[in-house]
Amino acid sequence: MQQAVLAGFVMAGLAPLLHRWLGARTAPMMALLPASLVLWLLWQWPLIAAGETLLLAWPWVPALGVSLTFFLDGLAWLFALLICAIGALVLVYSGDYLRDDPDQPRFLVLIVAFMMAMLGLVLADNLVTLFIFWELTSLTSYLLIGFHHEDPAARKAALQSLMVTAGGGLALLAGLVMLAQAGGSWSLAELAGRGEAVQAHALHGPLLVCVLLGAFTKSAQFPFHFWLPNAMAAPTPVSAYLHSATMVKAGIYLLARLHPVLGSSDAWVVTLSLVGALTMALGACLAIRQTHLKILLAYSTVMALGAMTLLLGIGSRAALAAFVVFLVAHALYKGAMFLVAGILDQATGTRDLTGMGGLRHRMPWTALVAGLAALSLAGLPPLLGFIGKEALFAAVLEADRLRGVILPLAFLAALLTLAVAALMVLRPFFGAVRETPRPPREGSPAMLAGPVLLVGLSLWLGLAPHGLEALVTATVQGLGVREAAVHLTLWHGITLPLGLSLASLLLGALVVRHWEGVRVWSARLEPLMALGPEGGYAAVMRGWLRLAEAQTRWLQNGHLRSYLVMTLLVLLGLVGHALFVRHGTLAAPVPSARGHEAVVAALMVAGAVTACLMRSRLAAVAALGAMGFSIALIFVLFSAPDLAITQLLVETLTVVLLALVLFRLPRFAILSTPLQRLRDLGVASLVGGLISLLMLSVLGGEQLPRISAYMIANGLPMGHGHNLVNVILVDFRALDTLGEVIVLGLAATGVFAMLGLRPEDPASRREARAGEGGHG
Amino acid sequence: MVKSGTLILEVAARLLVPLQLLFSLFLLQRGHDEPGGGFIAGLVAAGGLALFLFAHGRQALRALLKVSPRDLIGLGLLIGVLSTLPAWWWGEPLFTAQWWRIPGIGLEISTPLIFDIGVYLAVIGSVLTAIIALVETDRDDVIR
Amino acid sequence: MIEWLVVGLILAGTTFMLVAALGVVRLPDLLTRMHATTKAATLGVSLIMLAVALHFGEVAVVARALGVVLFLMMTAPVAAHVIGRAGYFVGTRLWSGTLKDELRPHYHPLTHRLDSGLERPDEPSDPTPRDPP
Amino acid sequence: MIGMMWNLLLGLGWLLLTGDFSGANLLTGLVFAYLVLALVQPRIAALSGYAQRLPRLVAFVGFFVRQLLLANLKVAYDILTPPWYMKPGVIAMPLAARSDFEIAFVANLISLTPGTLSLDVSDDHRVLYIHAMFLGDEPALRRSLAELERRALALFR
Amino acid sequence: MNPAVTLPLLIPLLAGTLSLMAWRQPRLQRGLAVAGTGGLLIAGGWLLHRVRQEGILVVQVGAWPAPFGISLVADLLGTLMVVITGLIGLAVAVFSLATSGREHQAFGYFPLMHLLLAGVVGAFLTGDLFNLYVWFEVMLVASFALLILGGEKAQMEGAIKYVTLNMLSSVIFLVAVGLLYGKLGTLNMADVARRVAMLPGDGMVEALAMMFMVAFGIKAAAFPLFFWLPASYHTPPVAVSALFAGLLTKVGVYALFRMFTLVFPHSPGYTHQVLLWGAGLTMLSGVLGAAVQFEFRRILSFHIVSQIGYMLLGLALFTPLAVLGGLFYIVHHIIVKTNLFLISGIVHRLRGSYRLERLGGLYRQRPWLSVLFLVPALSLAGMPPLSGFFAKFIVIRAGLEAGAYGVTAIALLVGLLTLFSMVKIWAEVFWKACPQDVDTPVPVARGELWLMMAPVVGLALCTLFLGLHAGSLYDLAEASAEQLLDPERYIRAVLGPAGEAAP
Amino acid sequence: MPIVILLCLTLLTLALGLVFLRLFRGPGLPDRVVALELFATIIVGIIGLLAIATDIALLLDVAIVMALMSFMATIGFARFLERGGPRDD
Amino acid sequence: MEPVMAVIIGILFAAAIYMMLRRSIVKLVIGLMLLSNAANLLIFVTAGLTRDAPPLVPQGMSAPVGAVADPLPQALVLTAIVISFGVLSFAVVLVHRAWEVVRTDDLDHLKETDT
Ligand code: NA
Ligand code: NA
Repeated sequence: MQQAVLAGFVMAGLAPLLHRWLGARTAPMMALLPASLVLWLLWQWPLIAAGETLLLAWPWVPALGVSLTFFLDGLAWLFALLICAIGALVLVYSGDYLRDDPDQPRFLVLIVAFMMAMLGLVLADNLVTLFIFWELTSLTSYLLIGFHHEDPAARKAALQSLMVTAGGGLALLAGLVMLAQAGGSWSLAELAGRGEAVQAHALHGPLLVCVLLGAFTKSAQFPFHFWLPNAMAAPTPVSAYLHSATMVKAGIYLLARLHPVLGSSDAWVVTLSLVGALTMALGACLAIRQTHLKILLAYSTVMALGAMTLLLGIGSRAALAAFVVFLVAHALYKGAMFLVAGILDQATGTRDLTGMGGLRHRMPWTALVAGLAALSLAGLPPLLGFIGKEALFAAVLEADRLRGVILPLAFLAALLTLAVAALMVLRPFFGAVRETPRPPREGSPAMLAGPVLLVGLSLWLGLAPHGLEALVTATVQGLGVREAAVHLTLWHGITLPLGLSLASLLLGALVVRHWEGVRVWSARLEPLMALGPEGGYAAVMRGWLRLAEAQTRWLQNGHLRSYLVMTLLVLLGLVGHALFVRHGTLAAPVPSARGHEAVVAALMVAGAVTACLMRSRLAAVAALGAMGFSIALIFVLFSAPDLAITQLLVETLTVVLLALVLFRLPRFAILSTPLQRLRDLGVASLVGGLISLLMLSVLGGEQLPRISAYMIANGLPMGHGHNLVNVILVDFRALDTLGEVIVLGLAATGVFAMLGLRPEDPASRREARAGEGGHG
Repeated sequence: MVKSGTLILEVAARLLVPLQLLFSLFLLQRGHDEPGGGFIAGLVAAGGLALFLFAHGRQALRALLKVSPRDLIGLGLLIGVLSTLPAWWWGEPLFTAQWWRIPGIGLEISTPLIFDIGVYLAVIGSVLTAIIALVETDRDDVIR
Repeated sequence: MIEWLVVGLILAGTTFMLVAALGVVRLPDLLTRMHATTKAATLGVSLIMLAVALHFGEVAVVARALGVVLFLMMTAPVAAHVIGRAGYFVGTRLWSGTLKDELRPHYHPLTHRLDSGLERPDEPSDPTPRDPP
Repeated sequence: MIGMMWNLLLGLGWLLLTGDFSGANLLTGLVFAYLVLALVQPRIAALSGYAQRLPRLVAFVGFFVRQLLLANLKVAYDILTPPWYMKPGVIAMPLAARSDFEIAFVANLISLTPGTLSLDVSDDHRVLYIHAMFLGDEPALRRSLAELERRALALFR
Repeated sequence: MNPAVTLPLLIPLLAGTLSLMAWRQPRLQRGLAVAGTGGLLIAGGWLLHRVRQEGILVVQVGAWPAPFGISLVADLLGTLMVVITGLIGLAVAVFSLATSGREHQAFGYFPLMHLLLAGVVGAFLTGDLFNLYVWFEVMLVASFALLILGGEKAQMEGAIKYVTLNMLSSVIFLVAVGLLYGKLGTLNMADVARRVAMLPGDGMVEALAMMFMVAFGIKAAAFPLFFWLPASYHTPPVAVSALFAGLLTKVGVYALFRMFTLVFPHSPGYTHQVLLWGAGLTMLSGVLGAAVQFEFRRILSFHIVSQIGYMLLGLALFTPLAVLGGLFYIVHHIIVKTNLFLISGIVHRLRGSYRLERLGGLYRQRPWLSVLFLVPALSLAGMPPLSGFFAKFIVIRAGLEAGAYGVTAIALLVGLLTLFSMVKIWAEVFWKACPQDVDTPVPVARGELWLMMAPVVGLALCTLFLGLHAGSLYDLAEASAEQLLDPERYIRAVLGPAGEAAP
Repeated sequence: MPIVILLCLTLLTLALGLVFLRLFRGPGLPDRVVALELFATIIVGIIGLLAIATDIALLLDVAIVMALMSFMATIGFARFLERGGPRDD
Repeated sequence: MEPVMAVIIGILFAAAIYMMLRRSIVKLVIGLMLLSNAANLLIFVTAGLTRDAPPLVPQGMSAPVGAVADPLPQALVLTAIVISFGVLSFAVVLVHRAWEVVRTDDLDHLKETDT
């Protein structure tokens, strides 16, 4: 299986090459991979149905706890099947949808890569691997949303989705690491049995928050739902696949997968129920305001995702069963609807509901498929959606917690969804024929195949729901419920859920009737929407960029002085703290200076201070020279003749260099204010004081014996030199000397390059080049 | 513009530069035993040649030196690096000093001395490269 | 005996150098100050070096001490000439007590040419400096 | 001939500097001197007949040292006493010296002599401009300068 | 005796000096550039092989016994860094064949590059504090000279800041070494480590530790000492930028790792706590700096800063996993950051600008270049399954396991913001349509393009390999972290079993 | 003898101080350069004294180098002046 | 003497840093020169000052008689002097070139690369 996924990635990479050979047939050919995976999955069905699991080990970075091990149970099987099956259909569909698009190879690369990532995600047993695939789905999704990348809106939407999902992903990473820590394993299979240990762990709270953040952002739960409608900038097959059937369900999958581990805590139940219900209602409310076909569908997806979260939150056996049914139903009808939307889009050139009408004459098959899908979406019999909705109502009615809040919300969502479904069919296909940008025509067989299959399945499962029972049972087992099998029927008798359905039907019809009014009315709420989560996202983005700008302008302000001051303050703070707080008392040695030594030392200071005070540059240089000569004298006084010679030679040459360089520069001007000078003097004095203290501390404290004793003893016998300093320089520490000379050579090369290469003066550059070409 | 040097400076340079160069060799040769060494010697030599440059100008220095100071940098560094290698021949670590006594005159040659010669050349080359480059900018100034 | 000589030389040398230092502080203009530095200091160092030579009495040390004197005598006047000339030409003001200045009229600040005042009128105005043989 | 003189001289200088009067060291010194001379050879002025002039050199050194001491005392006295006795000024001194080397030698000697300081040589090399500290008796000063020049030039002619 | 240890140092030295001598023969220089860096890579690989087999290898330079001469010590960390140096050197050398102009070559481009590498390698291999200072200076002066190569106005401006702040750092380093010698009487790092342990509770040792931290913190561009980096890294020729971006700050990071595992590991509660704060703020302020930039290389420069924070985080947490993560991060980051700079160079070569608003449409023009950009860019942002993901994952895991939640949260957030920056570049340079008013692209010769692409492809493959086969680097980093956290081993290897010279 | 030398050392360092006063006061660059030159010369003398005081002859090497090389600084400054650097700078 | 020198080196550092904080680039370089001089002296002094005993082995002996000055810090300082000479030469020329290109000695005019 791992090989298949990896092969899928390779195939994705090869898509451009394949496209060169196969042309338009590439997409259907590539659909063979998911199709064969579907077959493989079906072949595994008996095993799954028997409640067994399949563990395919594959080590990766064992020391880090990362493995590519796959784990197939009912839940994984269901998701994998949906991914592969719908994936194959979408591939076939997109071969036609993008027939004339030169970017089709890229599309194929991305969609197949996404498919494999998604497959890996649902199959992964290892938390890290799961995360890896999770991020890959975010990434491919980013690239797919930005598919029409020359359109700024597409780029913006892509960025938004990436920021939200990847941001959640990073929280998820932290959550998963903490989960592994709390549960003592990186394997999901192992973790499933350690729920109590995890929930008792001190990290349970934070890890729950982090994991939920990850799941909610990915699955567009309130308040992160806003990215999903914007993601509709992607090509329609992408929307169908990623943003309804699969990727957005990754979060749902994660919640389901972790249900056995985390699902029994109060925090889980309350959070999921509330967020799910809110998302559901909000999605439906927002959907009804839209006229853009795909965005309307996107909001209805948000609503469905909320419903699934809600069901996972309720967590009862019935709720979980309802979750599975709803999941399957949604995948089937929403996939079909998006594909239909794509057909409409391609056929008419518009996606605006108000711009279409009466299309059933020109596009009968499409209309039929759309109608059936809408029935399922609306939760009307005899389609699977009806069973799903009924189960949902039943589960909500049985919920232990917060029933008073979630029931109205669920009801509101249901009635609005019904309205949405009605609009989806009535507007484009019925009513008066309207002029569209393109003359409408029926979708091609390749494009219709997918939706027809999906809707057919919806219908079949709705009519014969017991076909689904084994699957639901197996999946619910994967969710940690090990009790008796689930029974599904289309007709439960007259129950409270049925009553709710009927009520929602009536109210929904009312909304459809007054749709325009509703839209106008809701348009007045527009300013309020700006304060909503999307406004929040924009504010956060603006805010941190503003913060970034402020901090950068403050820190990296271009003033070398402030850099220096900052650096010195850090030095003062850290070293000073260590010296005073950690050190305690300082033992200062007693001074014993001779008169002439003191005078020479004073001259050094005089030279330095004069160099600081001089208005004239060359005077400062001369003062520096005097200081350098004084230092040389200090070296003579304290037994360092080599140093003295070096110092005075270097000092002399430095003066020569300075005199050569400085004559063209302007004179010093006093540019700082007295206050600045005072501040600088303060910093300078503090650093000077610190240095003095450090020296005194070393001089007065304990000193260990020197390694130089060995050099003094062996300099002549082994180093063959009487001048120990030179023996050190060319023998003991010759490597230092080599480096030192290299420094000198490099500096000279640098100087040469600096003076020779002058872009501001092409003549001199030419000249320099001619010059060094000659003798040198 | 001012001529490169006055008559007195030119003559003084002619006398002083040989003296300085000789002195630098002296410092180089005995550095291992008394104050001196390749670096100090190199600075003295470079100072002397700089004096020559100031007194007689760039062309004269070029004629005197016969090689480009940039070559001296490379040569000096190369000698320095190569002087570390003989130790390998004897299976000893890098930089291990090797001493050879030339029989008869009793002259000693050693890798530290060769190393010091490398240092000497590199220092001369570096200082002169920088100073000549700076003097060149004067010429640019004239052209402008 | 030698020790007393050494002491005397040291004292004399120190005195001359102190005088030079005083001179450089006290004397009124650049050129007069340079008189103090070039001569008194050179002499002072020479005396001290003589003391060094006497004190050690070894050939090598004597040679070095004489070397110091020789080098100083070679470099000091050159340095004095160079800086004195530069200082003079860039217009350092002379002391008010200066009696005469025979150079100023023969110097052309723009061309930096320095005439001798002995040129015959038929000579070219731009004398070609003789090359060293 | 001149080259050999210089060679020997520098070689001996080497000996003096090192203070190691062994044959090997002389050889080293001569070799180094040869190298240096080979390097600067084209640029060395004439120094022919150096050996014969040694006596004159000794006499000259004596003369010079006496001048140095006496005149130094004079300057020192002026520095140490509050009022200024000096009467400084710049004078032009016609040169008898002809070659560059001679001129430079004379100029430097004059600089070393207290009370006088060579400022510059005229472009045609005929006149040395001198800053003198004591111009009270200018003819005497000129005479003594001429004497100095004569004795100095005698070393080379 | 042990040429494996010295060869990586000798090869760039020889290549540098030879090509310094060959400054009139550009062809020879170009040959030497590839041969020298390739040789360094091979020598480094050989050394790594030997060190893995035989443990820490030590050469006592000049055959002087351990604390008296200078020791070259090849432990796993140092060797790993040498190998990476060779890799980056080779990549940049090949890239430079295409991009460095004739003028640059005439003015010492290649010798400077070789000697820079020599300085870097010397710093990685030396076991002596003062010698480390010397190699730092070699590296620094070479970088000065490379930085101003070309003499543009911006280069001068950047160089002044770069030179000043780096000199300040060197002086602090030097002062610390001087004080340390006065206190401890030795310079050999192993010996220093041993002697520091003999002075327990001496606040002076901690003050010295802090001085080294500041000195290397500047070199490593840690908060708030990084100013020199964003001020200058975007100014030199791009190959130079790439070389700097990959290697230079990492030498500072290396020095911090060395000092605070070998010499000053004794009061982690104090020193490493400071490092922890520094790491967090470094990550954050670097990434915030990048967010407001709109110039390709400047964005990348600020990101260097932020990534340094992750490496320091590894050191600061000071658990085996954290140190391992820090090392993993260093290797990953060097490769990735160099590659990004090289790509910015190609973009500049194709489009003549580094400014995002002047760029665009490259996806259409060069799709493969776009893919090649995505690899390092996403790796930098820590996207799986590239090397950066594992680097970040290890560090974050270590942070959570060590209970450093605040800093880990910052690390995660910074990962997101890094992604933002990379995506910004991607969107602006590659996805966006080419702005109308921009001049027509400069034609690029095919051979030149190949020379530029080859190192980019090579480094991208490295990134992919380190991601897909993270185990290989993980094992290496684990072994070297183990060595680092057991300083006794280092000390024994250098000083001999008995610690030859008792003070 | 040691007292004399100590006295002379003190006097000479005081002389250095005096010279430094001139260096500080200027007024022109040539004045400072002259002071610097004298500063170096006095140091040569001091080194001679130290050699006698300590009986270490090789200190003279420092003096030799100084005598031979320190005037280069003056040459450099003179060059600056002649190249048109302002004399009061 | 060492404590006196410690104080004096502190003053040198202070002077150096004060100069480095000026707006003039030339002053900055002078500050850097002061700084490196101060650092070199610091190494020399911190290792302890020894009067009248240069680290030389007298002729005919195999090691110095009595205590001599520690040669190691001297070698270190020598290396440091050379290095700072190289670096500072570079810096000086850099200032010169910066002046040629930017025509200012005011660091406040050199902010373009940062902001
Ligand atoms: Na008087
Ligand atoms: Na980065």
